[in-house]
Amino acid sequence: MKTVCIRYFAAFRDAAGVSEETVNSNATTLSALFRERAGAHTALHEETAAKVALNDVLADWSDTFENGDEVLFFPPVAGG
Amino acid sequence: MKTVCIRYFAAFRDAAGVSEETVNSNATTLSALFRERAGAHTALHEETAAKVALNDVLADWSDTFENGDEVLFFPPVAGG
Amino acid sequence: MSFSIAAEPIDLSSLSMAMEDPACGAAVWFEGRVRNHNEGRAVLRLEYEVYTPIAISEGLRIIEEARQRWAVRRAVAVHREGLLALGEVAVVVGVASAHRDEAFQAARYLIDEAKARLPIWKREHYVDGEATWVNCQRCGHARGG
Amino acid sequence: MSFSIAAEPIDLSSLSMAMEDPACGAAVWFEGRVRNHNEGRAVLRLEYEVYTPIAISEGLRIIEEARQRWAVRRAVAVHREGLLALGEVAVVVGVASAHRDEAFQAARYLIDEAKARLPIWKREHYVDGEATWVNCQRCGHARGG
Repeated sequence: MKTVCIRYFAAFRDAAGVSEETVNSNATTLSALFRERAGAHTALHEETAAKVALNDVLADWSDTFENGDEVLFFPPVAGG
Repeated sequence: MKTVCIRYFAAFRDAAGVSEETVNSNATTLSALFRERAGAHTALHEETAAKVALNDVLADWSDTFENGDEVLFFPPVAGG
Repeated sequence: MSFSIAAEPIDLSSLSMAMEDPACGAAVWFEGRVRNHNEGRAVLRLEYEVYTPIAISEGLRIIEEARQRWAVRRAVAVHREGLLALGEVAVVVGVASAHRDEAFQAARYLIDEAKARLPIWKREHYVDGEATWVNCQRCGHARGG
Repeated sequence: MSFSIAAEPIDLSSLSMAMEDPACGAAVWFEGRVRNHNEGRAVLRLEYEVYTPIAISEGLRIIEEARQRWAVRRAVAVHREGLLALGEVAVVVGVASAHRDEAFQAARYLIDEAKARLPIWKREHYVDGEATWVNCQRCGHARGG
């Protein structure tokens, strides 16, 4: 069980209904952590172009995280 | 025999040694007129990218000209 | 070489001064402005949300990539955050180089990569009162405000 | 849509105002500046000779061609004539359109065609005192001045 601080941006913040939250998680990868949060916030869905950052550095969804990390969930950007 | 006013620009002016001159010519086309002037001004040479204008409109070297026309000889432009 | 996020209108003339370099024969500027329409809807204003720490680190990385690929001597980029009115400049990219080909290619690269990679989100406020995060297909529409 | 020849320094901010259009999301500017070197030689200043009547008629024709090919809403171009110091802006091209792809392509077209087609000649004055009309292969070099 790890404790992490999660921050949601833009449309993800609207969907989660919170801008940040501290959670305890059994997930090992960042993508598993996102799915866990999507289970808790029913309006939050996976997005293929979404990105994730760990402690202010862009990360891969398959990366693991440590107790005390800060995780940032970025919805797809506007692009064009 | 036609009388035309000829204007030389940039490097052509330096080569001809005059910026404009009025000449009598038996040439029919603008390219023949240029060759005639190149014969008179030994530093003046044909240039593949040179252009010619007749009465302030770009013309083809194969175009003919009339008595009283104003002919402009443009050396190649700087390009790039 | 600089990348910054601005809460206030972008001052093009001071950016322009940062681009002066007597070895440069070419400068290309791109300005992205708030347009009055998008996909058929009348836009009233735009709101940009920026996560600044990563926007800047990733923005500088994009500039560095452009320098590796083209002979770029100067590059600047500024992106606005917050609420913008119609016609306001939302993003500026400037590149200076000895010849124009590099400047055009690098400027295009900078804006394309910036739009695709930076954590900057755009919310359009429409004349009919709705507001939507642009390009978030499944996030649903946040209405009002 | 305008094309002009300027004897005085180009005022970018007034040009910029002419490009404002709320239907445009993109503007691309190209600035050609006097570079301190060319083909290995140190340049002191430049001189542009322009035959204005045809430069303007042909410049407007190039802008019209760009409008036919791309969805350009605004286009301006100004070229200097006379003596210019290092770093001075010799030519400016600006294009505004709804999206950036058209603006980049049209700006590139305008400057490429302008450089190839307009009756504008460039004479480089070098640090060593020589001066040469650029790109006139067989015209010989005019020395001095």
